[in-house]
Amino acid sequence: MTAASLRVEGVTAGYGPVRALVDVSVDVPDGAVVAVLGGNGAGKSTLLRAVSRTLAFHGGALRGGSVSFGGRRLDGLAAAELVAAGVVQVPEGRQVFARMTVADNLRAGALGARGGARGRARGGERDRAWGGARARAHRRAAALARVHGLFPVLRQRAQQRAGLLSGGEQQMLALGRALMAEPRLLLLDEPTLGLAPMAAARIADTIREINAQGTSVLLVEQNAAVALKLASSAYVLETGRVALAGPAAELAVSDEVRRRYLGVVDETAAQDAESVSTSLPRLGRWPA
Amino acid sequence: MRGAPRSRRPPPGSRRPEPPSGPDGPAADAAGPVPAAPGVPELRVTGLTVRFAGLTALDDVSFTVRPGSVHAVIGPNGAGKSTCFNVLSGVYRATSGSVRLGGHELTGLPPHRIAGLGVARTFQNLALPPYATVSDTLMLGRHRLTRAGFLAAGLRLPSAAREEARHGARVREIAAFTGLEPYLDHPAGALPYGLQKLVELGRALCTEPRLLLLDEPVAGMTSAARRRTAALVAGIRDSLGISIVLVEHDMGVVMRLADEVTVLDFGRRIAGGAPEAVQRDPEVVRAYLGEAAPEDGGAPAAGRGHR
Amino acid sequence: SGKANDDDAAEGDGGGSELRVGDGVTATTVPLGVLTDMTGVYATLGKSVTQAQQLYFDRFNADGGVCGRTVELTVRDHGYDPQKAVSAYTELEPEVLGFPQFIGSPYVAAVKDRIDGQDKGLVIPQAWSATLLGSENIRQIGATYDVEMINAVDFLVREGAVGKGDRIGHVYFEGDYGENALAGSEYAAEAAGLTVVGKKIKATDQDMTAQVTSLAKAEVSAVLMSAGPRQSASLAGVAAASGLDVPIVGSNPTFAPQLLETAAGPALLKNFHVSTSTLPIGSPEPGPAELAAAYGKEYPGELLDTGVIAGWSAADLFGEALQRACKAKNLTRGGVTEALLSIDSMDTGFGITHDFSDPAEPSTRESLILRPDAEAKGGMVVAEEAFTATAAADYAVGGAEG
Amino acid sequence: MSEPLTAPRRAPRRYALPAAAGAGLLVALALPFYLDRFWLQAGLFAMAAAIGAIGLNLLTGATGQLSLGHAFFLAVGAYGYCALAGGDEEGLTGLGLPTAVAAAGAVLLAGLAGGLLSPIAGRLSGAYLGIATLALIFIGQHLLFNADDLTGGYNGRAVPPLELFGYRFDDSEDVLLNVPFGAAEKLWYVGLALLVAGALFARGVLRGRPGRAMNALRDHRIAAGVMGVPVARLRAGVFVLSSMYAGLAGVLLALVFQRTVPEYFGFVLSLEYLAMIVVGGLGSVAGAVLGAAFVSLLPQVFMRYSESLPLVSATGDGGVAPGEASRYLYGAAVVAVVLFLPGGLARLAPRRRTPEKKEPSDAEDAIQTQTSAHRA
Amino acid sequence: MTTFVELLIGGLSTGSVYALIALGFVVIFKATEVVNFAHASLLLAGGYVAARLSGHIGFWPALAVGIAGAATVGALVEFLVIRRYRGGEHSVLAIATIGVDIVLLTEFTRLIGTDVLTLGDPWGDAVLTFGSVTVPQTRIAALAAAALLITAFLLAFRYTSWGVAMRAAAENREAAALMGVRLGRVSLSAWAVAGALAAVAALFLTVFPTPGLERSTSFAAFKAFPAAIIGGLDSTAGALAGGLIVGVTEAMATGYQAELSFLGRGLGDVAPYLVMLLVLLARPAGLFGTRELTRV
Ligand SMILES: Nc1ncnc2c1ncn2[C@@H]1O[C@H](COP(=O)(O)OP(=O)(O)OP(=O)(O)O)[C@@H](O)[C@H]1O
Ligand SMILES: Nc1ncnc2c1ncn2[C@@H]1O[C@H](COP(=O)(O)OP(=O)(O)OP(=O)(O)O)[C@@H](O)[C@H]1O
Ligand SMILES: [Mg+2]
Ligand SMILES: [Mg+2]
Repeated sequence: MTAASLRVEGVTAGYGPVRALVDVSVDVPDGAVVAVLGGNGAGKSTLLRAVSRTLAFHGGALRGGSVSFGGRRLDGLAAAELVAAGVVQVPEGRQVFARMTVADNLRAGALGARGGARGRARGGERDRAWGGARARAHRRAAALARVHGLFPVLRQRAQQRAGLLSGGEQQMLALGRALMAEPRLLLLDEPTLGLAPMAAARIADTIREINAQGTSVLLVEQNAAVALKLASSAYVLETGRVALAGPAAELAVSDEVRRRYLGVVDETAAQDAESVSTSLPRLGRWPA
Repeated sequence: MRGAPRSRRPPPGSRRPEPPSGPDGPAADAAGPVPAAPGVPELRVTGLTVRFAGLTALDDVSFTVRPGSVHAVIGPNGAGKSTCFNVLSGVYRATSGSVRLGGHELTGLPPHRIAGLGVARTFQNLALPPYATVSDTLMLGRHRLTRAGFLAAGLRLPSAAREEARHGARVREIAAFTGLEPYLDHPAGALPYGLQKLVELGRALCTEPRLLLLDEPVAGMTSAARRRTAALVAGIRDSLGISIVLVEHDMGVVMRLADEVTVLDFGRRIAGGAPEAVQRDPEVVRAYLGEAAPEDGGAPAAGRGHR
Repeated sequence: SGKANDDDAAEGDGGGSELRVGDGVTATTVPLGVLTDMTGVYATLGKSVTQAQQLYFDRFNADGGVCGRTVELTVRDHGYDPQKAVSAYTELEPEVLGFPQFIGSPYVAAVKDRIDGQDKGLVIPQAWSATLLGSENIRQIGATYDVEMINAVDFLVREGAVGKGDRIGHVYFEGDYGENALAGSEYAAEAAGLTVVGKKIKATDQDMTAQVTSLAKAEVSAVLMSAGPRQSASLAGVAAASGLDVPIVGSNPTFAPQLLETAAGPALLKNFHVSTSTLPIGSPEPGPAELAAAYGKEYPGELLDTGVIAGWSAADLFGEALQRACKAKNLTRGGVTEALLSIDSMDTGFGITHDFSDPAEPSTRESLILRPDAEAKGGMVVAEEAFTATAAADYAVGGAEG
Repeated sequence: MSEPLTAPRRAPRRYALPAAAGAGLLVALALPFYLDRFWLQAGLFAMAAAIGAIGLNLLTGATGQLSLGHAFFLAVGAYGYCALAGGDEEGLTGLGLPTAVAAAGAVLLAGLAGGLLSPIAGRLSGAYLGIATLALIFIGQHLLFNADDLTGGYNGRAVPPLELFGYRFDDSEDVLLNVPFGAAEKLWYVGLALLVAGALFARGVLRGRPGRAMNALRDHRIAAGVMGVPVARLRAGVFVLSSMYAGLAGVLLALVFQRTVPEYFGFVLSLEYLAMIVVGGLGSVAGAVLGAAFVSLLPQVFMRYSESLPLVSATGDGGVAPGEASRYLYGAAVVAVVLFLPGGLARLAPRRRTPEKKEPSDAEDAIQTQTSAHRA
Repeated sequence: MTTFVELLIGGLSTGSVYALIALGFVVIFKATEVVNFAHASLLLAGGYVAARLSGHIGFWPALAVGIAGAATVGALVEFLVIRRYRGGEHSVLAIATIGVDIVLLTEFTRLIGTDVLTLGDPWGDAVLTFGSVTVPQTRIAALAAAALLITAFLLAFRYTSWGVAMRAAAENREAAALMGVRLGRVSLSAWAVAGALAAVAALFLTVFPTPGLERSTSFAAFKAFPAAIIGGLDSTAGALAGGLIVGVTEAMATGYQAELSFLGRGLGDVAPYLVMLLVLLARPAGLFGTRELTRV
């Protein structure tokens, strides 16, 4: 097994009485980009939460199956320990620290960086810690420069409170923040949500670039066109189960995926659709 | 087929996307394109400027929304679209400029007064209650149309009960229209993202608006759901005849729905007019759409849903 | 139904020779209620008073009790909470003959109407405000706070600490304790041609620096205290440190022996006095000495403070009333109240003779002046034997203002 | 969509509850014939607390406005009643109004006091509002101690007994079915009636249009405003309503105490009311009632049975005093409910038949507002 | 020197103690968004341990142990209560701290019993005199300690990883966890620090001019509420400002009691709260607090 591949095996998870994932297995080989598609409520975010150990924050729990990264079981660790192991998630809905400045958000991103502030700087390792501190500062500066390069707006707005950024700007910040941790595996939950076309394209480029620098990516995306272009393989979730899986290129040409996720309406289907639904939905006016 | 149906008010549904699974009775085809409903006023934004400490989010923006039309506002992230909505709905105060809805000046009014004039909106970042059911959430939309106060509700006066029943029926009607009926008893906060967006839309509809402001209504939806929602929006316009202002990054949806487009960049209006014209406008392409580099799907959102 | 009247036949109908009993008194016991505070703000007081009373009634019972019955105390700790205090009263009232202890004068006031109206049980509150005077059933033992302060002013004048035209500070607690004391000091000051500079504080105020500063500014020649021990310590300490070297006379509750070990100890020893109506527990007189010995034996290691004497005296008074009621063959509430009214000269052995024949009058107008002494048990010794200031003798207790 | 979400979630106990409520009410009506004054008084304290807690739950639970100043409004109710109903005895000022009018007046007065605070209540939220309302406690105490001719100062003021249609709710004994009826017995029915009425009213408010707006305000202020809810006005309105409940509770408390003392209306009382709604369950009427019963009866039970409790010594000679034991338990109970019973006691009540069911205040047990779904 | 100046100096000196208490509130609020009603009992914990030991091991060691003890109590509260809370509402958690406070306060008042515990501190009853104003040396020490600690925390919050982690955790637990912040440790450390600060405050509440530690020492926490709010609940500098303002207000209200008699006697306790209300009317988040930010 390669050093840094993610294996999700037979995972079942849910929220209270709600079962959101049933026996889901997903593989992210080292250095790959893997996409997960699926309708709203299919369980995509739940899958990422199951990997990043944050289900508990939503009142959910992992009920079965295993998750391992680089051969190490993850399902016993705390969310924070995962970051140290190199797995970093960009959560759904951005979740930037609204009252902190953009700069502090990025600093927060670097808190759990591998070999980061916590963990090493303890006890008799003072010397190494000092040496490490300098190296760490360097790496952090480099990471910051990279993030600023990717999203110049984050440099311009460094002192603005993150909560006041526009939706798209927050999305950039969320991604930038995650990159500060220098992840080996990046879990992305709809990174292009709410982004303007150009910005979405830039995110796509960024993902590709990050991936080229050796970070594996597990990508949850509504934007299936982008996702399937970026990914080497893909999974389709439906009501918590894996409905389809395979190389991205193959999925991209499958009718099912084309119709449901790429929004490609092939001619006959379109005809069907139009003949069936000759009308728009209607709602009567409210009197008075 | 890029650029979809452009003719104003095409025969109903002809090139429209598939409708939601809601009821579509035969009554539907009888009604042709509905003109603006009576009493739907024009929205006129003039010289709108909003400044935050050291940042001009909107800079002298003007546009007009014709009664009964869909007016799209597009622009890159941070261009000021949501800020514009926030001013229209009274959440922010404009630094200067005016917003007139028919005879009413909106700037300076508190949000609930603006809502009282028939302006409803959805939120880009969901603003739904975490525990209340969908049905209660929608009922909240009826607030401005109902009267029962502490006394009437506390004493359960018959008037309050009657009001509740009457408006409850309308809420179910709207829920059926938006496809939310099966979820009426679910807590809104635990629904999947896509459905939450629909609840937002339904709640706004429940206020029986004359002007509906939609902030990225299809963001986070699968493409099938996007089509359904777009059809829903078209359905709202056609059956209610109200004006709709739409902020959306999905150019497919914008092109399909909008009668007119205003483009913002860094708070300034850089273009405006008919959708096709705007889409070809080099300034817009530069600032927003990007040189569509087909190789990597440069503007992936654009063209989604129909190519 | 459960509590339907089935004619309580306990009460004898009182032929001259037969003993009348009632209100929980059985063939073997006389139940009394103790409403105390052992967990609230007056916990210090409550604990000493309760223990002293238990000690008293243990002896009382050992000496044969009353009318062949032993006294049984039921203790309720209300933690100085009004709701609990009133509830505790409601709970115990039907079952006991009376209350030798009831801490918290507002709560006594709260049930006053019930006591005077239907209940008619004897209650001895551990508070000496003149506002509680006037009821046959609620009786304090000792001088009221106003009288204490009048005597204190008299002491200061006689000592030459203050003279006509001088100013005298008075630091007092908000509430009837402080306000009653202030009424006394103002009365006495007027009589002696002094001006009172009042400083009202709260029980939560711990630091008297501001008060000292402004008293110094007002150039007072002496200070009266009607607060708690902490406030006296702080005041004495700050005054000494900042050069306000004037005598301080406090009301009875202003001193605790623990204070002598604090930073303010030396200042207290130098300038502090207490005006009170009992001998200190450290006094060599037989009363205090015996009590101190007995208490120390029963509760080794416990502090000997004024609460011990207050509790003992109240119990003693109650015991005396019980004995007299027994003698009058009337061990009912009414009998006890009556018995108390017949006590017009009772020497509890603590330096002062009390007269309970007039409910509208304090049982004494005498005060002793005590001063701290690190060597003495309980930290205080007598500085001046019991006296009544002329002003105190003329004073209409409780005043026109009620 | 995962399937379980569509499963029906209506609990099948719609009919059981009204029946239970009816039975509870009957028991409550019979209690004065069986319980002694101590327990009736304890029950009355609990009823008054329940009324006040319902009011606080409207404000804090349902609208999300934290208030530490509830005790102040209780004081306004209690003293308002005394001042309106009382005469000029003891050197005090009083209007001598008929007591029923005075009681209503006191409730209105409390509402007015709440209204005066609306410039602050309408603007603040969260911890800031909480501590701002704490100021009320101190201001209240200051007024109570200083406005002696209205409040009677430190030793408080006697409470004129209630008189309705010529019937006096005082200690003069009436004998009913061979049971002597004193103040506690008579007031019991007044308390019960007020509690039931107050609870039903609050339930109506919570389930109706105002309740939805209040919850919306709690959940998302801006969205509520945009949906047409007049935020500041509603906040102020709820504050007034909640103060009126507190005022009513104050009136009842005063009647039970027979004398109002300023010290009662302090910080600790405010905290107790907060504890009630949290222990009972935020946002629901049933929660407020259960919490009030728990918080106000627990210490009474403890004090009463202190002797028979292990490890507790009555006189504080070394061991744990009953007062202390009850405080430990009370504190621990608050913590335990917050930690292990999110949603409070109201969550347990419908399912399990606890002995507490017999408590009269549980007549309102049936009340399960929609808002009790609030997950705390 | 005028009365005004005297009162001012006196007020500043008491205010510095309030500032220390308020700082403890602020630290917990910043780290967990919880209003800590148990702070009063942390005060007692620190004071109790230090005072009980000082007779045996001397002042400074006792103080150190007291600080450690209060920190431990704070940490235990976090570990046993705060950490176990599964809901998301800070005000509910604040009520849990009320429960904690009741238990701890009962325990410590029981332990302290009727004693007045003294610390045997090096300052004793020494005072400094400025003109006609005397200020106890202990108060100068308190002011110095408050200024020092508050500066230290200001810097720590702003510039250290610990500070960033703490703010992040307070704001969004999930996101903070995803950034590798160990929520448990961060919140534990905040409570421990708050406990330690409470012990320092208890020190100054126990030494001259107050006679010693007693059960009512914890009431001083009531002065810290308005102090923390006036400054802004999430501002360390605000704690200092708020504490001093409360101290001065109280001193002025007491000092000018005669002139203000129309407002009733005993104004000193209410005045800080009145000032707080005025500040809140003008600035709903206190003088230095961050305003609530919601954008849609
Ligand atoms: N906190 C929660 N409590 C209860 N149920 C939840 C919660 N979060 C998600 N669910 C349910 O779990 C299922 C899977 O949700 P999930 O968020 O994983 O879907 P998704 O594929 O990410 O959808 P979307 O594309 O809308 O983000 C859905 O049925 C949803 O309703
Ligand atoms: N309350 C505020 N305070 C300060 N700056 C603000 C505030 N609200 C918005 N801004 C800023 O104004 C600019 C416009 O924001 P707005 O939300 O209107 O953008 P948008 O066009 O909706 O972007 P997006 O498509 O990403 O949602 C952004 O740069 C944002 O940071
Ligand atoms: Mg999702
Ligand atoms: Mg936006």
